[in-house]
Amino acid sequence: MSQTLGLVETKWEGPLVSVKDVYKHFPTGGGLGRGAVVRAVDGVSFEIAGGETLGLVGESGCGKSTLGRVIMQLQTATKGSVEFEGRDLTKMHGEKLRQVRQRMQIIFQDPYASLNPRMTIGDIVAEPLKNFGLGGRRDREKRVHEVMRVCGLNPNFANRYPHEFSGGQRQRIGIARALVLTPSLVVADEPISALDVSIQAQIVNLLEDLQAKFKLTYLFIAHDLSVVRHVSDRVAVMYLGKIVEIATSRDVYDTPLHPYTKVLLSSIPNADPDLEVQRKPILLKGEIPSPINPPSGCRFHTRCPIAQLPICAEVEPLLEKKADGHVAACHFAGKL
Amino acid sequence: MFPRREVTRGTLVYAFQRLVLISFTAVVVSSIVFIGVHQLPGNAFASEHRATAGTEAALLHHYHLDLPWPQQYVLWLEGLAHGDLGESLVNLGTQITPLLLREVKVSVTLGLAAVLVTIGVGMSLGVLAAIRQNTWVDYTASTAAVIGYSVPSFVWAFLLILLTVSGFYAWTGGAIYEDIGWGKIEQIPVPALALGLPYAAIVARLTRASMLEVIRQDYVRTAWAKGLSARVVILRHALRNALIPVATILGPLVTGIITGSVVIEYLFGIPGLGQEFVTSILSRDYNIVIGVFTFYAALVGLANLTVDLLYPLLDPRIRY
Amino acid sequence: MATVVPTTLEVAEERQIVGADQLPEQVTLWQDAWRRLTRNRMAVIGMVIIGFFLVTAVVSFVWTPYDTWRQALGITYSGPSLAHPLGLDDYGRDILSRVMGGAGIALSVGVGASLVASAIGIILGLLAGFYRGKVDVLISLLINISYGVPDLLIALILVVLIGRGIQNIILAISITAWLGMARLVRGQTLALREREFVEAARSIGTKNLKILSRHILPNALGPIVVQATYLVPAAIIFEAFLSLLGLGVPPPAPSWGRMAVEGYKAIQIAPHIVLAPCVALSLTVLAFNWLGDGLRDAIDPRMRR
Amino acid sequence: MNLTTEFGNAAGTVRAVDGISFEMDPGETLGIVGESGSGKSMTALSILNLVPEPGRISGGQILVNNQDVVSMTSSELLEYRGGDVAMIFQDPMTSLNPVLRVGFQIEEAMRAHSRFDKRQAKERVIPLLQRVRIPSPQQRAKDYPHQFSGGMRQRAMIAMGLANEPSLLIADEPTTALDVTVQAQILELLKDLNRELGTAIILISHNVAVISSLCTRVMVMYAGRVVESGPTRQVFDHPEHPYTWSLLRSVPRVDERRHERLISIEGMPPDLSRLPSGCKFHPRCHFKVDRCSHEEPPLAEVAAEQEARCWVLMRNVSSQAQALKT
Repeated sequence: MSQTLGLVETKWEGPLVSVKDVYKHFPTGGGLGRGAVVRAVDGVSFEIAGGETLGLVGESGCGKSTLGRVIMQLQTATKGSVEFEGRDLTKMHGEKLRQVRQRMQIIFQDPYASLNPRMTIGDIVAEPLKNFGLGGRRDREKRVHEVMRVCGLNPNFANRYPHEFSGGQRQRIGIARALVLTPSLVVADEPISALDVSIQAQIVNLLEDLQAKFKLTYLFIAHDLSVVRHVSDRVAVMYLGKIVEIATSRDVYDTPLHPYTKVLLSSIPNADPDLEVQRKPILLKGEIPSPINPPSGCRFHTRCPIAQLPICAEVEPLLEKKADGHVAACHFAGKL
Repeated sequence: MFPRREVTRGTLVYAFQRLVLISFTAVVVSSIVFIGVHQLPGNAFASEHRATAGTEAALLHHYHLDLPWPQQYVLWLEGLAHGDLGESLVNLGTQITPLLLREVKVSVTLGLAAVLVTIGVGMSLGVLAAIRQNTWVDYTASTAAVIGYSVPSFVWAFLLILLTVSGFYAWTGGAIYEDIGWGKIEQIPVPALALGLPYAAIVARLTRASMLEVIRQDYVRTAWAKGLSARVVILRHALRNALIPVATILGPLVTGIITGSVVIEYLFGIPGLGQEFVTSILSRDYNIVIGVFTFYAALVGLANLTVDLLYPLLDPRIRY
Repeated sequence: MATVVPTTLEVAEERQIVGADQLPEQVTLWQDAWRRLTRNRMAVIGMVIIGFFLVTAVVSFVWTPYDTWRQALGITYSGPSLAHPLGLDDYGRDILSRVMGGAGIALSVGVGASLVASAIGIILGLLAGFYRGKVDVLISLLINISYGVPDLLIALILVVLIGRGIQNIILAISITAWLGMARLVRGQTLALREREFVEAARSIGTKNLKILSRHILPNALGPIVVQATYLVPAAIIFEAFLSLLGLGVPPPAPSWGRMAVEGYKAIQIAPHIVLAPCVALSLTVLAFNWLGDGLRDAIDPRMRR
Repeated sequence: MNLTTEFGNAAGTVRAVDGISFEMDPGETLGIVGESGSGKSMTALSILNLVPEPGRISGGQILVNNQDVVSMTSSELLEYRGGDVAMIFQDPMTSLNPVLRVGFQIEEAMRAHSRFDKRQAKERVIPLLQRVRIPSPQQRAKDYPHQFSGGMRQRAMIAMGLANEPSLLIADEPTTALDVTVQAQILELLKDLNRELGTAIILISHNVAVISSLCTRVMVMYAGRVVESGPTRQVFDHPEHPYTWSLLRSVPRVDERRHERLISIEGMPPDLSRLPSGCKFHPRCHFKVDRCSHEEPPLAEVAAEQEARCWVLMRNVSSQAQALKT
C-alpha cells in the first residue's frame, strides 16, 4: 500500500524531534506598536525519541498548545530551533516545509472545529494524499477506506458530512486524516478533553492501538495529568512557558522532584474512595502570574510552598539532571 | 487591577488619536474630490453665458483657476489649514466656511431628532417583541420592522406629507397643517420621522435578536436562580447587555441617517448640508461640493467617535 | 451473554465501527438550507413577488401597454381608468407602462450592482483577511476612508464625473456598495483562518490557494449569499435616491425614483403618480429583504429565533 | 421527592429526567454523576423549578423543608430561589453579569430576599467575599467580573449562593471549566463550607473522582434515570451496575501502572428521543443478558443503603470483568 501511494519513509537514528531553546512571544495587540509581549513559550528544550510517547502537561495558558504548534511549524518560533529527523524545520520555508508535513501530523482538541463542515469526511481524509499528489483516484479511495476502518469508522459513510457525526466519531475522522500519510510524528493536542467521559477511553485506546500498529511517535498534550501518565513513556511538565520537570511517567508519579509537579499530582481527586481519603491536596496560593510579565528567578516562586528567598526570586533554576533520566528545574528539587 | 484614573487617560489618548484620524480622513477625502473635480474638462465658467471672455479670465484668476492644479491644491490646502474653504463659484463673494457652518447646525438638529426617533421607537419595539416572543405582539412588531426598513425614507416622506399636509388639513378644516420648510420647532418631527423610521426598524430587529440571545445567557439564568423578579432580570440583567450589540451599529446608523438626510432635506426644503450639496453639484459649484465633503467626513467621524466614547459606559469590558 | 472487549486491533476493527446503523438519511447542508428556505412563508412570498417583478421587467423590455416615453395620451393627472389602470402623469404618460419599465431599470441596477459589488468585495475581502499584513492595511485603509463619507455623496459625484448611463449608475453604486461585502468577507476570512480546520489544512500541507478556495470561501459562502441578496434592495433604493436628486438614469427612462419626484410636485392633487412607483419600489425591496431574511435563517439555523 | 421532567418538541416528548426519587438530610453532601444528556443538570434545575422552555416538570413533587416546589406560587418561588436553595453553574466566565460589579451582584441576591435588610445586605458583601477567600475583598467588590480569574469568579458565585444562608447549595459542574489546581481549591472551599456552615450540597459532575472527593452519597444517572445510588465509598468500592463499573474504569487513575487497558464503553450515550427498549444501557453493556433488551430492571436494593437498576449485577460477573481488564 505504501509503495503504490509513494509514501515517504526515511531511516533516521537519533532523536526524532529535538527542540532546542525555543521561544514563542506574541505581541499583545493594541497601542501603537510598542506593545508588551506574551511569553507563551520561553526557552524550552527537549527531545522525543522515535516510537515513544512524550506527555506534555500543564494548566491552561502555560504554553503547551503553542509549543505543539511551534513544533508542527503552524506557528513560527521567535527563537530557537526544532529539529525533525535531523533537519532544522525553523530554517525551512515554502515547498520544502510543505514536503516535511508528510512526516508529521497533528490531532486537534475540538472535533467540531477541526473538520471543514463543507467537505465530506472521505474528502477530508483524502486531502493529505491529494496535497502530495499521492496515488491515483482508486488507490486513494482504497487507502482512505482502509484508514477509516482502522480508526473505527464505517467506510460506507465516506460521502457524509462531519455534522452528521458525534464528537467521538469526529475525533476518529481527525485521527484518520492525521494517519493517512503514515507520519512518524503525531502531535495530539488535548485529543480527548472535549469528549464525553465514556468516549474518552475509546479514543485513548484507539490512539494506543494505532501507535502499536504504525509505530508512531506521539507528543501527547493534555491538562489532565492522569491521562498523560497513562499514555506516556515520559512526561514533561510545563509552567508559565517553561518546562519544570521531565521524567519517565513512573518517576513523575512516584518521585516527583519539582514542587509544581507535586502540587499538580496532589490536586487530582481520586475515584477510589480509600485513596481519596489519604490524599492531602497542596493548595496553591494566589493566581497564576501573567505570561506578559512573569516573575523573576524561578517562575513558580510566587506560589511555591517551599520557595526560599532570595535565591528563588533571583536565580533562575536550570533544567538539570537530578537522577537517571529525570530532570527538573528547581533549587530545592525533591524537598517538598 | 485597573485604576479608574488610567481609564480616563487612555480615553483621552484614544480620543486624540481618533481626532487626528478624522482630520486625516477629511483631508484625504476632500483632496480626492478636489483632484477628481479638477480633472474635469473645461472650467466652471466657460459654458456659463453670464461670463464674457474678459470677465471669464478675471474670474479664473480670482479663483486661482488659471494656475496648474497642483498649485491650486497647495493653495486650497493652505486655506483648509486656516479653516477657509474658499469662495462659492456661483455666488461671487460668498464665503463657504460660514455658510456650511450655518447649514451643518440644521443638519445636525435634524439628524439628532432622527436618531431619537430611531432609538426610541426601535428599542421599545424590539424589547416588546422579545419579551413577548412568539405572540401576536412579536409577529406584528417583527413584520412592522421588515416593512419599516423596506420602505425607503423618501417614501415615508411622501406618505407623511400626504398625511399631514393634505390629510390633517382636510380633516381639521385647516386647523392643523404641516408647513413644509424649516425654522419652526413644529417643522422638525415630520422629516425626522421620515428619516428615522427605516433605521428604527433596523434597531428594533437588532434589539429583539439581541434580547433573545441575552435571555439565554448563563448570567440571566444565574439572575433567575438568585430569585430576582422578572422585572429586575429583564431590565437590569438582560436589557443592559442586549444594548451592547445595538450600540455597535449606532455608528453606521448615524452615517446612514446623514446619507438619508441628503434626500430628506431636498424633499422638505430644509436648508442643511445635504440640500446644499445637491444644489451645488447640480449648479457645478465645485468649491462648495468639496467643502461639503470635508464637513461630512468630519461629521461622520465625530458621530462615530461619540458613539465609541459612550460605549465603555455600557460595557465595562471596553477600555481605551 | 457478556461480550468480551477485543484486545487486538484486528478484532477491534470489526467491533469498533461506530454508529454503523445510526446515521439518518443524508442531506447536504445546501439541500437542508433550501428545504428550510422553502418552508419559510415570508421567503416564499418574497420569491413570488421577485418572480413577478422579474417577469414584468423582462416583458417591459419588449412590450408595455403604451410606450413609456409617449406623452399626452389623455388628460394629464387623470386617475386610474380602464385604458390606463394606474392613471396618467403630469405629461400625460401611462403610469402602468412606466412602472413596468421602472421594474426593468430597478432590477438591472439592483442585481447588476449587487453582482459587481460582491465580486469586488469578495476578492478584496479574501485578500485582506487571508494575507493580512500590508495588503490588509491598504485595503482596510481604503475601506475606513470610504466609510468616513456618506456613500450617496461619493456616488453622486461619480455620476457627475463619469456620466449617467445605466452602466455608470451600476458602477457608481458598486463603488460604494463593495465596502460592506469586503468588510464582511474580510471578517469571515479572518475568523475562518483562525479556525482549527484551516490550521488542520495547513498542517497536512495544503497550499494557500487551495485553503482559500476549498476551506475558507465555501464556509463564508452562506453569509456572502445573504449579503449579496441584501445588496439588491439597497442598490435599488440607492438608484431611486440618485434619480430623486436628478442624477439617476437620464430621462425619459422611467426610473421609479424619478417618477416619484416628478409626481411630488402634484402630490396633493394627484397622489397616485407618487404612490404607484413608491408601492412598486417598496414591494420589491420588501420582497428581497424577506428573501434575505429567509436565506439567513435557512443558512444559519442558529440565528433563527 | 419523585420527579419527572419532560421536554415537548415537534417530534414528541422527551423525558430528560424520568422518575427520580431521592431524599437529603440537612448538611448532607450528595453527588450526581453522569454524562452529558444523562439528565443530571435538568434534575438540578428542576429543584429550583427553573427548567428552561419548552421543558416542564410533568410529574412528581419536590419537597424542600416540607414545601412543594412544583406547586409554589410565583412569589413563593422568588423567595425560595436563592433563599432556601442556591445554585452555582459550570462556567464561571459566563455566569456572572459582565456589566455589573461583583459586589453589587452579591448584594442584589440579598436584597431580593427578606432575610437581610438593605444595610445588612451592603455590609455582608465583604465578609462573604472573605468567607470564600477572595483576597482584598474591599477592592474586589468594586471590580467587574472580567477583572477576575476563572477560579475567583467561581468563588464569587459561591459567595453569591451563600448570601442568604441557604440550607442547600446545588453546584452544577462547578470545577469542569477550571484547572486542576484551581479545582482543588474550589473543592476544599466547598468541603469547608459544608463542614463549617452545615450547608447541604448537591454536586453534579461527570467526573467520578470529583464526586468521590466531596460527597458522602452518590447517585449515578444514565438516560434520565438513576442507575445506581448509595454511600459513595460503598458504590465506588463495589459498584453493582455495569455502567458505574465501566465509568470508574474508563478513566485512568493517577496510581495505576502504565498500559493497564482502559475499559471503553462502546457506542454513544443514547438519544433521549429514541431510547432503546429494556435497560437503557444494554446496547453498550459488556455484561448484558437476553432479559436486558426487553425488560427494564427496577431500582432495587443490592446492599445496605445501595440500590442498582440491573438484572445482572457486577458481583455475578466478576470473572468476566477481570478478563476485560487485561
